[in-house]
Amino acid sequence: MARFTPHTDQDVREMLEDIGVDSVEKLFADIPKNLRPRSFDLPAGRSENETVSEFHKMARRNRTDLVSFLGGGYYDHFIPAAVDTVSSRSEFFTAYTPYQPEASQGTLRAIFEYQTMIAGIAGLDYANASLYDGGTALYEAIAMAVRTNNRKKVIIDAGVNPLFKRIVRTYVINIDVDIVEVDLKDIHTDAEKMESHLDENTAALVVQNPNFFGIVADYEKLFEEARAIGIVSILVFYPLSLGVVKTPGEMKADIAVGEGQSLGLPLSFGGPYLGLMAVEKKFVRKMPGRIVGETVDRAGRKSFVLTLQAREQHIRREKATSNICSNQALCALRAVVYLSLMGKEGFRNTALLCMERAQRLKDELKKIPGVRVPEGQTFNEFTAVLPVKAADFVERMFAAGFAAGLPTSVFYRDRENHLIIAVTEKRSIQEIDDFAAAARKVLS
Amino acid sequence: MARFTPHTDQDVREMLEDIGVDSVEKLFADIPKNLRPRSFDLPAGRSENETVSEFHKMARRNRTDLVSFLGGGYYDHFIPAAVDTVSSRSEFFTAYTPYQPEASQGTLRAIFEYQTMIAGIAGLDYANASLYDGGTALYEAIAMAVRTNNRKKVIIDAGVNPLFKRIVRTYVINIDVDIVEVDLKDIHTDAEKMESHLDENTAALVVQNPNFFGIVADYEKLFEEARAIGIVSILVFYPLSLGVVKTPGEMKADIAVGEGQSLGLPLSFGGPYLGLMAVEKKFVRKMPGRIVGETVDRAGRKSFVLTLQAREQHIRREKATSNICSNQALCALRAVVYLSLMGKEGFRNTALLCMERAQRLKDELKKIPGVRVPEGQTFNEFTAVLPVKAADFVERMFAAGFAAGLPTSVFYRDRENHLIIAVTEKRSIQEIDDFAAAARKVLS
Amino acid sequence: MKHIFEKSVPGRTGVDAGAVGAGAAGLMDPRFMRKSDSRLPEVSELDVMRHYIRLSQLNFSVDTHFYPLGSCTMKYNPKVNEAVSAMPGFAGVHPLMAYIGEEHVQGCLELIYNLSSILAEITGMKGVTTQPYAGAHGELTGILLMAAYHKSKGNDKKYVIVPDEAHGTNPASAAMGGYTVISIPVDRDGGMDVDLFREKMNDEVAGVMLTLPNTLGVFHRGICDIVEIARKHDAILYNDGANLNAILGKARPGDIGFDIVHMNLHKTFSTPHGGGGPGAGVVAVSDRLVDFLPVPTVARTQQGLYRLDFGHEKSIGPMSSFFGNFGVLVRAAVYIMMLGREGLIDVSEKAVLNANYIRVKLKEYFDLAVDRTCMHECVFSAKRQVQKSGVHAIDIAKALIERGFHPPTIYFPLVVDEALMIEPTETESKETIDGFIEAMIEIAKLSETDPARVKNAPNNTPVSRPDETRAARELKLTCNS
Amino acid sequence: MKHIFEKSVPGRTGVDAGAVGAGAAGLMDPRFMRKSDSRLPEVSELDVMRHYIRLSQLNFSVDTHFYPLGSCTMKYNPKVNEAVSAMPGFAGVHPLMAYIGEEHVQGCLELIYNLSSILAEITGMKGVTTQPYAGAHGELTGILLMAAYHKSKGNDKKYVIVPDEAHGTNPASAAMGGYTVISIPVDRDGGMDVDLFREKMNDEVAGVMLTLPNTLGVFHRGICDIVEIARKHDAILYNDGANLNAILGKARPGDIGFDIVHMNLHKTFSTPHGGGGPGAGVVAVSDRLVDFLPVPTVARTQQGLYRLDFGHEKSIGPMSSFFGNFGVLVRAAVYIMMLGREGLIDVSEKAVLNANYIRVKLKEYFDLAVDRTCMHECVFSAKRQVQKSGVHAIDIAKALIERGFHPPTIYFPLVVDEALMIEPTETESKETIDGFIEAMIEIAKLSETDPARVKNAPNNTPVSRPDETRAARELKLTCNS
Ligand SMILES: Cc1ncc(COP(=O)(O)O)c(C=O)c1O
Ligand SMILES: Cc1ncc(COP(=O)(O)O)c(C=O)c1O
Repeated sequence: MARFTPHTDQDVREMLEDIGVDSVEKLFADIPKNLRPRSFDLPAGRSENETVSEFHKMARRNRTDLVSFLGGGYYDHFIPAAVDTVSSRSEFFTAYTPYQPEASQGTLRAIFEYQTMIAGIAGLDYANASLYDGGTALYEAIAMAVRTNNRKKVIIDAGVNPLFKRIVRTYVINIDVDIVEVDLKDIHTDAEKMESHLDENTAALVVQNPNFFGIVADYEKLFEEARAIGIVSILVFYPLSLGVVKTPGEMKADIAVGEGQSLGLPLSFGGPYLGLMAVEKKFVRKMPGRIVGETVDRAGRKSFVLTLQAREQHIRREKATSNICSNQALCALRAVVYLSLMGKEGFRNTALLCMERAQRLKDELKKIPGVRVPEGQTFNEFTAVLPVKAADFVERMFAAGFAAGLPTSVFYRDRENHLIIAVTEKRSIQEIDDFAAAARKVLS
Repeated sequence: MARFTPHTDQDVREMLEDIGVDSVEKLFADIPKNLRPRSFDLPAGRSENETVSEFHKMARRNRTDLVSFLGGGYYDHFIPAAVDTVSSRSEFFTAYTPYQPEASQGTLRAIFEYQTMIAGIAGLDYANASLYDGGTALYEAIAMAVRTNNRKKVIIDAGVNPLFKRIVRTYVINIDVDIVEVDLKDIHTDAEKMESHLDENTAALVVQNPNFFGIVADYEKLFEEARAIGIVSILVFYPLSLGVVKTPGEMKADIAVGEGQSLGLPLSFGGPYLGLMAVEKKFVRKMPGRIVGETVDRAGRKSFVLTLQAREQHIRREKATSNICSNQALCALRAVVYLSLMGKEGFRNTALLCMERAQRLKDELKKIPGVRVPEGQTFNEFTAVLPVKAADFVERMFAAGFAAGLPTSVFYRDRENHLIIAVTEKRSIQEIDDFAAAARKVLS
Repeated sequence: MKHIFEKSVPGRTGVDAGAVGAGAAGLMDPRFMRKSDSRLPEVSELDVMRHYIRLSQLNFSVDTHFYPLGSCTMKYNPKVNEAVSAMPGFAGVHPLMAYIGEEHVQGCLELIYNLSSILAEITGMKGVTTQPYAGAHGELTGILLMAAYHKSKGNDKKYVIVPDEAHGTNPASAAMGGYTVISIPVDRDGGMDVDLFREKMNDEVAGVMLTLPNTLGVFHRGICDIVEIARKHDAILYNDGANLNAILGKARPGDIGFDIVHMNLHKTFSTPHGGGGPGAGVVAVSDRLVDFLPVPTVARTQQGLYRLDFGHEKSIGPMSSFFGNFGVLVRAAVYIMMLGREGLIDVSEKAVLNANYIRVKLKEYFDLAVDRTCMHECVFSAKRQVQKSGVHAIDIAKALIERGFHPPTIYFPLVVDEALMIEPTETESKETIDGFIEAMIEIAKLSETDPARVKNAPNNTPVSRPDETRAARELKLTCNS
Repeated sequence: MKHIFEKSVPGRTGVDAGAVGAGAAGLMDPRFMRKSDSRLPEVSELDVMRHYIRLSQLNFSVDTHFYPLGSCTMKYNPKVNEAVSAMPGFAGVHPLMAYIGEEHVQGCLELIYNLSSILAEITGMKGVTTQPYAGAHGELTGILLMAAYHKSKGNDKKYVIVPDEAHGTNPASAAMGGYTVISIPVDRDGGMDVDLFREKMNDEVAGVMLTLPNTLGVFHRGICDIVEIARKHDAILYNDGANLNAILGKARPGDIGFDIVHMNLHKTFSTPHGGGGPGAGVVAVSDRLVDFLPVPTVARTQQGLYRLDFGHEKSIGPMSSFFGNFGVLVRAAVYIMMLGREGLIDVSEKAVLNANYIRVKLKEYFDLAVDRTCMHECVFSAKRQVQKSGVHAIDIAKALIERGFHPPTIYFPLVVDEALMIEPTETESKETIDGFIEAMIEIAKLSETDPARVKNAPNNTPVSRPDETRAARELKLTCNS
C-alpha cells in the first residue's frame, strides 16, 4: 500500500511526547464514541504499480480508436506538446490561489496575461481569472445582469447550448428569475420573435454564436435594441471560432462567456474545463471570481496582486458577487500558453483550417442522396438532416470506426434526423473523405 | 510546416546589413558550386498536429497489449511516475555537460548522488557518471584491465549476455586483444574450466551474475584466484537483482559493469539505456567517462565539479582512457531518482517481489508434463526446457496474448527447446497463472 | 520581467497550425467575420517556453516549499495521479460519448460509479453526485437540494444558519441559492454557540451549514444537540466537508446526522491545487435527499453495464455540463485505491498529529484562538505581537516567506483577529515541521527585539509588499490597459 | 543544500514496491544473497521531489537561458519530441521483440528504416547504421569500418590523420580503434594545411578524419585537394558530421567524396541534451563501405514488411545492444518530418546568419581566431584581454554567467588560445542575440576599466569558482567518501 506520511515510529513517539498524550487516538477524544463510524468498509491499499495497472485496464474499456466528429460545444482540437510542459511545472501546478503576492508572481503574471488574451480575442475590455465552465459562466453572467438592472426576466435563444441552459435552469430554482426561451426558426435565431420579447422587465438577453446547430450570425443589431431599453446583452462564444468569426466586442455585447476547453484542454470526459468571461468596462466591478491587477511594490517594482477582493466571498460573505473560490486556474494557465503558442497567425489559421475542413465534409455529405444541409453560415460544426434517424446512423458509424456526431434527439424530442457534425483541424482530409464514404455506405 | 527559427524578414534584412552581405546565400560562398548537393530530395514539412498523428499511427503498429515475460537483460519493471516528473524538468533535460559548475550545480549534485548510489548498491568504492549501455560498459572495463596489466587475453564466461559479447568482439577487431569464451556446463558457469584458463597472460576475467540463463552463482573464490595472478575480475551485474543477490563488492570484484535500464528507464526498443560502472578504489583514475567530485568554492562553499578531466578526450585526445564524450546523463538522473524513491526498503522489496513471482511461475510451469527447469538458484529469470521448439512455443503464445520469453536459439544454435523467461514485479499473480494455463494449453 | 506581449515581434510565429488553403477565408460571408486584431502575441515556441518557465520559478509551491496554508490542505500530491489522469483512455474521451454510445466509455462510467460508492461509504451517505466543480459549487448544490426538499414538502423556508467561523463560501452559497443567512457566533470552545443557535432556530430555517471539524480546527462539541434541534424544525443539516481530511475513519457525516456533505476532493483526496484550481466538490446525501440529486447520474445495470440515469423527476437538474471535473475524480480514485482503508485513516491521524505538534510547540510564542487539542489545523493569533510591537499577522507571513516557508492563512477565519491558521498536512516530515517551528519562534523573538526587521520582510523575493490599494484604485487588469 | 542521503531517516519509505510474501527471502540460498547495506537513502516521495526539483533550479538550461556553447548546438528542442517518444507504442516496446516476433513491432522497425533512408539522402550516402549511441561512438564505428575495409583488401594500415583543430573524440576514437594518430595543423584560413597533409600522406594511412565545417566554423577550402590526395592512397575519408547543422541542403558529405560520416542527431536534429546525454551518433557510408556496416540492420521485404537483416558477412558486428538510442531516433524523425526539406535548409541558413551576426558585432572587441565568414559558429580569442589586463576566457565566461547567459565553449578548440567558441544556433532570436552581444561588449569594456570585477564574477550563483585542483587531489567522489 502506498503511503505518503513520512512518520517513522520514532517520529510519532517523539511528537506525542511533546504534545503530552500517549497515543494518537487521544487526539481524537473530542469525537464522542457514539459518533464513531458505523462502518468504514473500504478495500486495502495497493502499491502504485498495482494501482496504475488497475486504472490502465479501466482506461482500456474506453475506446480511443474512434475518429471523432463529435462536438456539441466540446472539441477534439490539437494541443501543442509545449502546453503540457508548462502546465506540469511543479511550481505552477502545486501552488494554490496567489494570496501572497511575494510567493506567487508566477501565477499572478500568467493570469494577468490570460486576462489580457481572453479580453483580446473577445474584443472586450476585461476578463476575469476563470470560472468553472461555460455553463456556470453563463449563469454568472445572468446573475450580473440581474444585479445590474434589478430585473427578473431573462430571454434565452433556443440556439444556446442545451447543456448550458439546463445548468441555468437548475441555478434559478430557488430565486426569483424567469427564464424565457425563444424558439428557433428551423436552426436559426428567430430575431423577430426575440425582439418581440424584449421589454423593460427584461434583465438580459442571451444568444450563442455559432449557435448549438453550428449557425453563425450577427447579433449586433439585436444587442443595440436591447441596450436601448437597459437590457444586458450576453453572448456565448466559442473561443477558437474568434479566429475568423465576428467578436462579441464587435457586436457590442456587454458580457461574453464561453467554454474555454478548445484552448488547449483535453476533453477528459467533461472536465476540468474553463469558464471564460469577458466584459465591457462598466461591468468590471460586478464580475465574479478572481481578478489580477497590476500595481507597484514598496520599491516601485511592477507587481501583480489579486484585486477587487472586496467583491469576493472571503471578504463579503453572503454579499459577494459569487460564491466561487477555487476556480480553474491551471486550465487558464493552459489557455494562456496555448494562445501564446498559436499567436495571432496560428489562432487565425487554426480557425480557418477548421472551417475549411468542415466545408469539405459538408460538400461531400451534400452529395449523398437524401442528405440535406440547411442553409446558413457555419464555422466548424454544421447540422445535417439525414434520411434516417440520426441516432441509428451514429450507431452504424461506430461500427465503421467513427464517432459521427451528435444527434439532436439527445436534447430535443423532435428533430430525430438532425445530426450535428463537428470538424476540427485534427481531422485529416483522408479522414474526412473516409467519413463521407462510410456515411454514403451506411445511408445507401 | 513547423519552424523553430524566429527570424522575421525584417530581422534577416537588418542582420545581413550589419554583416555586410546582401543575401544569406552569400554566407555559404565558401562551399564551391561543384560541391553543392546533387540532390536533397526530402518531403515537405508538416505541422506538429499532422506529425503527431503520423507517429501515432506508426506507434499503433507496435503491439502494446502483450503481457510480457521477455527479459534477456532488459526488463519490464515498474517506473514510479515521480521519475518522469523530475527527468522532464527543463532545467535538467535541456542543459548539457556541466562544464561550468556555477551554472550546473543541479546536474553535478545529482550525478554525485548517482555515483554514490551505484557504488552503494554494487558494494564498491566508486562509480562514474554513466556509460552508453551495459555492453559498451563491459568493453570499457576490459580496456581498463588491459591498460592496467598490459596483458592481452580476456576470458569470458559463456553465460555473459551474448548481446554484450558481440559488442566486445566488434570493438577488438583492430586491436591486439584475444577474447576466449569458456563454455557453460549446461547453463552454469564451468568454474573448473574457467580456472584452467587463468594464467599470467590473462588481463581480465568476465562473468555475469545472474548469468544470461538466469542462474545465480557466487564468484568470490574465482575472483580470489584471479587476483592472485594479477588478473582483473569483472562482474556483469543486473542492478535490481542486488536487492537480494550478493554484490560485486561482496564477491570482491575489481570492476562491476551492468545495464542500468532496470533503474527507471523504459524499454524504448533498445535505448536510451545506461551503462553502469563501479570500481574498487585503485581503479578510479583509470575509469572512462565523466566523474563528478566534491570541492569548495572561493567562499568555502561545498561545490561540485567534473573532475579527473585529464583522463578524458577533450584534454588527452588520443591518450584518453576512452573516447566517450556525451554519455547517458539523463538516464543516470532517472536512475538516481528511481533509487531515491525506492530507498533501502523498496529496493529490497522490489527484488524480493520479482523473485517471488518468478518462483511462482517456475513452480507452475514445472507441473506441465514435458517441461523441465534445470537446477540452480535463480532471481527473476529462469530457463525452461520445453518439449517443443521454444520459438514455436513463443509464436503460439503470442496468439494467446503473451510475449512468452526468449528462445535461446536466437543466440545459440543448439538448445532449440530452451526458453528464458523473465518475471518482474509488474506481472500480477493473475497474469502469471494465466500464462501457466496458456502454456499448458499450447503444450498439450 | 517583461510580459509575453512585450516579447512579441510582428510576423514571428509559434506553433504552425497547418497549411490553410487559399480559399479558406472566402468560405464565410465577411459580414460575419472578425475585423479587429486578436491582440495575441507573436512569439516563438522558445519564447513561450522561456517566458513561462521563468514565471514558474517565481512561485512557491508544495513541490518546492512547505506550504501550511490553513484550510487549503496543501498536502503532497502523488505524481502518479497525473500519469493516470493523462492516460488517453481518460483524457481523450469526449463526454457526449456517454450520451450517444455509452458502451464505448464503460471505463469512465465505471470510475465515476465506483468512486461515488466509495465516497458514500467514507461519508456514511446514500447518494452521491460528482457534478460540483469545487467546494463552493458543492455548497450551492447542497443549498439547492435543501430548497428542492422543502419545496417538495410544500414548505417555503427562508433562512440558512451559518456559524460565523464558517468559510466565506458558506454564506455566499446560501445567499446565491436564494436564502437569507443567519450568522451564529462561536462559543469559547470554538464550536457554534448552541444556546444562541437554539434561540435563532425556527421553522423557517431551511438548513444549517456546519464545518466539521470547523475552521478553528475544532470538532463542534455541541454537535449532538445541534442535530437534534435542527431535526425538530425539519432543517437540513449540511456539512461543509472541506476538512474531512481530519476525520477519515474517525467520524462520518452520515452517522452523525448530516443530510448533505460536500467534499473537497482536491484537498482530502489529493489533486494538485493548480495555482487556484481546478478542484472537485463532490456532494453526498442521506436517504431523504437522494431523489433530488442532479442528473444524470451513473447507474449500473444487472448485466454490469454502466449507463446514464436521467430518471429522477424530482432532481434539481444538472449543476454542471457533465460529470464534474472528471480529471480530478480520476486523481481521487487513484489516491484512494493506493491508500485503502488503513492509509486513509493514517492520513487523518498524521494530519492531526502534525497540527497538534505545531500547536504545543508554538503556543508559548503566539496566542491560540482556542486553547485545546485541535484537529488538522491550529489557529493562532498575532494579537500579542500587535500589542507589544505592532507586528501584524501579515508581517509574520512575509517574514516566513523570507525564510522559505509559505505562510499560513491569515485572512481567515474572520472571527480571529490577526489569524495565523496553520495546516501542516500529514505529508510533511517532523524535520520540515521542526524547521518551520524554529522559523516561527525566531520571528516571534525578532518581533520583540527588532520588529522593524519583521515589518520589512521579505527582502529576497521578486517583489515585496505590493500596493494593493493602488491596484484596486487604478484597476490595471490587462497588459494593454 | 543537503544531499539526499542527509535527508534520510531510518525507517522512512518512499514508493511502496508492493506486498512481499513472508517466505520470499527464503527462496534463495543465503550464500548467494546480499548481506551488506545497499546504502540507499530512506526518504519520502515528497522528500525526493523537493530535493531534485530544488536541484534542477540550480542549473542553466536552454529552456531558461541562452546557451551558446560552441560545438554543442544547444538549439531549442521542440516539446513534441518528448510527447512522441513517450508514446507507449514506442517507449513500451522490448527490443528483443524484433528478434522473436518482428511482425509485432513493425512501427519501430519502419521508423528506423525510414529515418535511415532520410539520413542517407541528407548526407548523400548509401547505407546507414543507427547503432552508435553518440558522436564519439559513431567515430569509433567509422574507424572500425575503415579497418574492416582495409583488412578485406588485405591491407594492414597503421595511421589515421586528424587535423589539430578536431574535437578530442576524433583522435581518441582513432586510437581506441587501433590506429596511431597523425596530427596536422590548420593553415591561416582555419582549414587543414593541405601541403602538410600531402607531405604526411602515405599508403599506410587508413583514413583521414575531417570535421566539416570544422571546429573553427570554417568550411575547409582545401577540401577538393584533400579528397583527391586521400583517394590516391586509398585512405578512407571520414567526416565528423557533428556540425552538419551548418550545411543542410548546402553540401553533402557523400557528394564531396567522404566515405563515412557520423551525425550527432542530438545536435543537428534536436534532442534535449539531458545534462550530458543521451545522444545518437548515426553513421552513414558510401557504397564501398555498406557491406561492413554493423548488424543487424533493418530491411524491407517486397511485401512491405520490415525485418532484421543479419546478412552481411563482412559486417564488423554490432556496436550496440540493439538499434542505438531508439528514443533519440524517434525525436530526430519527428523533427525532420516537421521541418521537411525547406525547414532543414532554413535551419542551416539561420544558424549561419546568427553566427555571422555575432562575429561582426563582436570582432571589434575580441580577436577572431579566423577572420572570415564563418559557418554555424564563430571562434574568438581573449588574447587581447589577457595581455591588456589579465582577463582570461574563463573570466569572461563567469561574467556571462553572472549576467544570465551560459558561456561559450572555452576549453576547446585547443588550437586557439583563450578560445571563446560561440554557437548561437538558429532558434535564437535577434533580440536574445543582441542582449548577448551587449553583455559581451560590456564585459570587454569592463575588462579594460575594471578587470577585477570580471575576474571576481560570478557573484549571484550558488557557488563561484570551485577549486578544481582540490577536487582532483582529494577525490571525494561519493557522499560517504
Ligand atoms: C472550509 C472550507 N469550505 C469551503 C471551501 C471552498 O472550497 P472551494 O475552494 O473548492 O470552492 C474551502 C476552500 O478554501 C474551505 O476551506
Ligand atoms: C565536432 C564534434 N565532434 C564530435 C563530438 C562528439 O560527439 P558526442 O558528444 O555525441 O560523442 C562533438 C561533441 O561535442 C563535437 O562537437
